[in-house]
Amino acid sequence: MVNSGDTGWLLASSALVLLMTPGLAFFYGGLVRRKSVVGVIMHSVMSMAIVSVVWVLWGYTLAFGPDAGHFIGNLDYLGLRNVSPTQANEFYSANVPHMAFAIFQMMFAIITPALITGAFAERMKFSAFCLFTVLWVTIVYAPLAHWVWGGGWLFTWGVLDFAGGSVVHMNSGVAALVAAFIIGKRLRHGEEPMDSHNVPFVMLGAGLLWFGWFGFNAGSALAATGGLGGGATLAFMVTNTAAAMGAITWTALSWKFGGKASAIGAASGAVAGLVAITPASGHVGVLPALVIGCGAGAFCFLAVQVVRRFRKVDDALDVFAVHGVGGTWGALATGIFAGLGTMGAYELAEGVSQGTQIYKQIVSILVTWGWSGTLTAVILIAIDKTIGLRVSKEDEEIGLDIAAHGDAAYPANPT
Amino acid sequence: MVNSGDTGWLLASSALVLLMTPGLAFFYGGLVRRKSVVGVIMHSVMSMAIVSVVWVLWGYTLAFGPDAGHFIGNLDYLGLRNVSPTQANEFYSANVPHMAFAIFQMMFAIITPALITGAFAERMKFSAFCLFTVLWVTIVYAPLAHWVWGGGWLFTWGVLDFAGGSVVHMNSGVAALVAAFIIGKRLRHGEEPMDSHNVPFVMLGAGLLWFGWFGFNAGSALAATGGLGGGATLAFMVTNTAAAMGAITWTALSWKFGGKASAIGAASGAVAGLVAITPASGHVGVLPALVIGCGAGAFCFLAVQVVRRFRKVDDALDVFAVHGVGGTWGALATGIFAGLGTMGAYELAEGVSQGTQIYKQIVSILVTWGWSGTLTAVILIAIDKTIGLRVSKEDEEIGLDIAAHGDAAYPANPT
Amino acid sequence: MVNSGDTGWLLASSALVLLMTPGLAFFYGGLVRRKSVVGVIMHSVMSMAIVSVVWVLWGYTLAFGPDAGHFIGNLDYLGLRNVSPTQANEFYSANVPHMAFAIFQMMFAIITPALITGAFAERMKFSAFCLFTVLWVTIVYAPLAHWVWGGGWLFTWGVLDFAGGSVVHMNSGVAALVAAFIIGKRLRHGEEPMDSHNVPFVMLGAGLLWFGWFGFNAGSALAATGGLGGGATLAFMVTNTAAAMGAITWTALSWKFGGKASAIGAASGAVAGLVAITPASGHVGVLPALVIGCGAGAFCFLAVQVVRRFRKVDDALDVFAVHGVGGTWGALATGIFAGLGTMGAYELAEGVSQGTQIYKQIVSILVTWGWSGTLTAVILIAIDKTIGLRVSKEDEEIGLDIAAHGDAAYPANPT
Amino acid sequence: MKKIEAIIRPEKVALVTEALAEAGIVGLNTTQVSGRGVQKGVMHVGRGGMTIKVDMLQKTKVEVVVKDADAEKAIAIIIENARTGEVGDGKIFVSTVTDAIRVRTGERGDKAL
Amino acid sequence: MKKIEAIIRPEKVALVTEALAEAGIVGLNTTQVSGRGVQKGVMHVGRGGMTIKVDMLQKTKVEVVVKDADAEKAIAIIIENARTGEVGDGKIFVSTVTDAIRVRTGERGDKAL
Amino acid sequence: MKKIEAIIRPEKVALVTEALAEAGIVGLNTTQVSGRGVQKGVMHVGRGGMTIKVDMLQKTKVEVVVKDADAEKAIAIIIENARTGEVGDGKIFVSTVTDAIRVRTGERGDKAL
Ligand SMILES: Nc1ncnc2c1ncn2[C@@H]1O[C@H](COP(=O)(O)OP(=O)(O)O)[C@@H](O)[C@H]1O
Ligand SMILES: Nc1ncnc2c1ncn2[C@@H]1O[C@H](COP(=O)(O)OP(=O)(O)O)[C@@H](O)[C@H]1O
Ligand SMILES: Nc1ncnc2c1ncn2[C@@H]1O[C@H](COP(=O)(O)OP(=O)(O)O)[C@@H](O)[C@H]1O
Repeated sequence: MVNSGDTGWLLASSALVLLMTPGLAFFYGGLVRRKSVVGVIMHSVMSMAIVSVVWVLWGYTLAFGPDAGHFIGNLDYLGLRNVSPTQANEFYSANVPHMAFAIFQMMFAIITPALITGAFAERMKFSAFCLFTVLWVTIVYAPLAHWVWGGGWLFTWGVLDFAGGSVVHMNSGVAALVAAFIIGKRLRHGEEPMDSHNVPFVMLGAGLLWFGWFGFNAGSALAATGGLGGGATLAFMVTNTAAAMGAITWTALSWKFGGKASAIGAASGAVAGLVAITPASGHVGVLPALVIGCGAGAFCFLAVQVVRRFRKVDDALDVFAVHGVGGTWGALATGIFAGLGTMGAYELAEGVSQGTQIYKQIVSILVTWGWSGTLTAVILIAIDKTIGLRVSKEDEEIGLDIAAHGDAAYPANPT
Repeated sequence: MVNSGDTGWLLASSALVLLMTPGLAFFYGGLVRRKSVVGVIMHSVMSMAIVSVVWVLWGYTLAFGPDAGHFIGNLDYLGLRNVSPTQANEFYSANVPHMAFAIFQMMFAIITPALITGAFAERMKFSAFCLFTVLWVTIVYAPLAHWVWGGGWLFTWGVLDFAGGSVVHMNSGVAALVAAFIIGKRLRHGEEPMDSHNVPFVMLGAGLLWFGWFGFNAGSALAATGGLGGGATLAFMVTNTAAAMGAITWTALSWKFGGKASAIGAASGAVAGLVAITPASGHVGVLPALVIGCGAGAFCFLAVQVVRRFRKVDDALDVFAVHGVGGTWGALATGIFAGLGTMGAYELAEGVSQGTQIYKQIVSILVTWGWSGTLTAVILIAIDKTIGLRVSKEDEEIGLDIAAHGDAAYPANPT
Repeated sequence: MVNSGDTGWLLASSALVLLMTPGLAFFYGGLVRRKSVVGVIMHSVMSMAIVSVVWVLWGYTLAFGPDAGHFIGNLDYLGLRNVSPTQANEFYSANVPHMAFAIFQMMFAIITPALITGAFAERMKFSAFCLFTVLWVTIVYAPLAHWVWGGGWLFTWGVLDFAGGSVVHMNSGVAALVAAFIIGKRLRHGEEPMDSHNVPFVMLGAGLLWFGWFGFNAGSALAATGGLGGGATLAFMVTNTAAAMGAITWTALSWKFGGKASAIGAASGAVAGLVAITPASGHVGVLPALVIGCGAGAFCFLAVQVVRRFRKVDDALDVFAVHGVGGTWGALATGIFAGLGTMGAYELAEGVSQGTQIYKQIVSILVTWGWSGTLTAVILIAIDKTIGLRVSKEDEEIGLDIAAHGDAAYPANPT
Repeated sequence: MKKIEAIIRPEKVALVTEALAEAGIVGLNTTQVSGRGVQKGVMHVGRGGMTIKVDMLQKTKVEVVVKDADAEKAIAIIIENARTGEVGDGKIFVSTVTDAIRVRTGERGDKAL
Repeated sequence: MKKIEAIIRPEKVALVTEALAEAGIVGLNTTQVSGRGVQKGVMHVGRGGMTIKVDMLQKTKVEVVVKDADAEKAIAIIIENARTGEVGDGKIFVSTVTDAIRVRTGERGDKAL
Repeated sequence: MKKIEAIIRPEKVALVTEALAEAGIVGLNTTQVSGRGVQKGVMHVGRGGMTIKVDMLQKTKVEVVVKDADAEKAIAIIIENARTGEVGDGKIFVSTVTDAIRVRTGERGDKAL
């Protein structure tokens, strides 16, 4: 029955997840050059604005409308009609109003395209970005969300993705790589330093992300007690644990290989740990979470080095290395560790062995990579051929803050 | 019966609303000149401090004490005596402790005078500001809150203001206009640029405001499920929707008329949408929320242009244009759309037609404008005649950060 | 019985408390010199990472494992085994899963060593800091937490510490003083200005702390309704009240004695008020909270002046003056005011007079000072003798941001 | 060539640089500086409101290198647009530049301005 | 001694300063400035997108004082490393410094560089 | 007139400017710069701890224009107050200013200082 405890928790979680997008804005905003910080923040803020509208109009019904052929939701929930603010949709959760579920899911749809923006930071046309966001959420995100969470074929088949390892992280990470490739490198990339202009902003963003991620993962139980998987409490604990191990691992590696215990490394490692635990968070115990976080820190650290050496592509803020690789590791690890150390709060479905689960997870990885990679490419090429994807050389040189938004972050002559 | 689900949600909402005031501090702080950011932040922080104390001593009882003549609360709750931390006050809500209701209302009383400070930023004496805050909360805010929410005459008469369109936004917006007029323009206003010194701070503030507003509006149901109006879930959803549409609209207008998709515009539009949906949030569905948000973006954008053209008054941070105009539009829109699209979660009171409701809303608008405008003027003129309202020309030139607070935001010679 | 309302509230509170550490990072980060801000932020971030791991591995069981001789927890909960994510541990709370309690307590263990870092800011070796954190949480924090909250001897004896006046604040404050003494003063301390480089960051940090503190104190009821002491609602209200009075008092004193209404003073005063109300928050009413907040503002303001005059020690960010003195005042005030003005929500244990309670509180103060002071000294001296405590003169001159972390906060030549 | 360094109120920079551009003097650069003159500086209060020190006020330095012939014109324009008549209006310093080079083309001397 | 002030793209500073160091010119300082040259500056939109004004672009000023004999070498190195061939590459100004003093030792003249 | 540019430790600025004021030299301005001298600069680690580059240290440039007669006095005061005896104490450069103008009054020459 709809009850206030679970509903309050889901609404609070929704607010927490919403805050992750401004958090991301600062995480990304601090990492770019000073002339691009407003542009990068605008990507996140406009994701909040655009996706919110798309979601209530047609996004939610495509992703979570009653199943049509295990592929997509039908249009029963167009404009959120039939989505009650007081009654539950038993298919998703009997404990919270249907609309609360739609709200919570909306926050995931907001942050996923925002994550991608780190790849094409500092050089995409704002109009192209807006169009891309609308199309990508509709064409790439909504169907995948349906498959994994909305009653689609991966869901039915038993793939585990507690809070978005494939729907959110692999999906955005792979899209990011493709986008970075299609839009091309920043001017003089590789020849000139393009370092973070404000490390405190990076740390602020990471702090808000860590905070909001409790809503992301523990909220995904859709209840404060009981609920999906091992429940909110388990998800909360392993989320924190993996973030911590990710931060320690990346910091240690930067110390060992770079000679300094990098703060940006600590922030990146925490995010990597959070990414990797996301699909596993309701399915694994605390000790596996330590392993997942440690692996995330190591693999993503390595991936950053590898991708950066590969000079053909300029994934400006390492979205693929962190979300693509971290998400993939998390999806796999979910199969490996599912049910371990949860003290009975979660167990694999009857008749499913660890091996089978790993196999299912691998299939979900391949599907996500293929789906996201292909369709993202199609969308971006289509935009490029029509309204154009990239700003002029002059605008890129000046920086998008002034060129596209008319708002210098810190004006040249402050008064 | 007092229950943990609703109480937990109300406490969480209270924390969210409290955070809006630091959020406002950054929204405002980023918009002013570099020499005034600490002064502006202090306005918000001292609102938190001063109003918190006023509220527990006499503010709460004046606003929400047992009704005296439909005009003011009596003194039964002076110093919060008789306000139980465990038992409910059935008149306000049977589900949460009376003191939790008092806490939640306190957060509204804190942010309302803080909103006004944007009008007289950079030039008011700090002592005058402190005194103004005490007097304004007591004389202007408390009675109006009583009329609309505390059992006073507008409440009884059926005016709808779910979360503060008149009590918070129109009230502060009109007070802001009056205050800007009485204190006079900043030195050389109109001749010199007085632009925002830090756009990321503006965006941070807007992000925190958006986040906190979920507590503001969805908390105003006073319960996680059930509760006032259409309930917390509905309020949450429409809040987000209107914010999104406001941001899109203002950004689009700045793009069309200014040539650039302004980031400050996106932030302002989100806030405008949030302001306008505030009174309507428990009373309207999602599609009306799109209209309300869109209207808010457009009307407030327009109002900024108009007020700025009117060179006699220097409402430094456009408080009237955003909160006064947005709040008025919201109050009106509440009448127009109340009950629409809420799927039965909320309906107009029996026997009240849409037309009647609009009429009641218009009356509430006129009352709020008149009340707030007149009394704010009286208070400010009284302060001006006694301790003086405005800093010396020298202090204004130097900037209040150093002149009034002795804390340069970013010291001239940082070490 | 485990229920969703109380569990949701405890999880939300845990998230709030987690956010306090990034908040602290900015509070401290703004207060230091520009060359040290990343290093200071890293102290907080790595506290989050390191303590999270220590806690799940052995910290929790030492502090909250089944009591061994009233001195320490046994190893039943090593690696969080036997800590159920769904079942309650009736000894701590019947309403929430045991693991939720472990999560909540973890957040306290994270922030306590982070608080200390303000004392040795700008000069401790990063490796020494990491080692110190591990040892201190294990040796100093866990036993004290056990004595006061985990069923140890102070707990059994009836000492009151609702949310950490002794375990968190006195403990960290005294450790800070000892640490400042052992590590020595910053180079040219007292000869050169070492002022805050970014006041808005200080205010942001203070805002996040105020916000998070609601989780800290009101969460410590371990339930949204009912629960420990006078319950969450009471704790929430008095927390806000004391913060407000602390801010007003410190601001007023800085105005009177320094000639300006200092913003850093307002922030410090709010924190002082929050510190002092912490042990009392579930045990006192609103009017005593005004007194406690006022006393905190005054005593801590005074303590800053006194400690700073004492030129032998350089407690860089006044941790002792705020947390040590504020915590001590709070512990004492808890004894003085316990049960007053709570409207029956909380009363002293039967047979315990106010005088007896004060006596118990004084004993707890002496024990905490002695325990923390002695063992912190032992740990630090041991580290100094082995891997060394302090960075080289060159590194300190350059600043730890670049020297230790390789991340200049705001690069010399931003692009 | 002459280098003209004008230390003026930040609020006046936009006026000054626009006026210079209208007079054909386009190339210039500005720097944020802190300064002290007759307008002596102000008290600053540290944590706890006790440690007092003197701080400086924020100014902007406008630096423009011009042909010798343009120097007086530039000075006149700056004075006209930066003046409020109040203390703190600023100072202008003139010095000699022996050569100028345009990085893009390598051109030197007056042509490089 | 000559003071060489090069106003260049911030992105080129690392290249330039490294090249100078390799050529034995270690001592220098850099400042963040805003500038306007042929590359004229850009429109800026205030709140509401209506108040339009001209803003300047961010540049870095590299300042290096060298012995007279080293001046041309330094200029050549700067040009070589700061050039992209596009508008906005920057300017170099040369002027005369009459004395230099090392604070630590009090040494004066070329020895102090 | 002489322009004295002293590039010193930021921590020493307050001492230096106070001492100058006591000696009657009130007018001056300061700029934040980054610098490299004998104290060569330090390693910087990018994301992932692999991209290493050289960064510069933060310094403050104190700029004061004085009558020719006051130059040596100013230099002596700066040295006295900025010195720690460690590498990184800074440099002072002296150059000639041909004219000074007070914006508020239009006064020129030594009177304008
Ligand atoms: N002798 C000087 N050397 C360098 N800069 C100076 C000197 N005198 C003044 N300035 C700069 O000029 C600014 C304005 O000087 P001020 O004396 O306030 O102007 P005025 O006396 O013309 O009103 C100061 O803030 C400082 O930056
Ligand atoms: N006459 C000048 N005086 C001072 N600074 C100048 C002058 N001309 C140009 N600058 C500086 O040099 C920078 C580059 O000038 P720009 O004209 O864009 O270069 P170029 O024409 O060589 O491509 C400008 O941004 C400005 O900071
Ligand atoms: N030749 C130079 N030209 C311009 N600035 C210089 C030069 N040499 C040194 N500086 C500036 O002076 C600062 C101090 O120089 P440094 O060599 O460290 O001092 P010292 O050798 O006296 O200890 C440097 O950081 C740099 O900003």
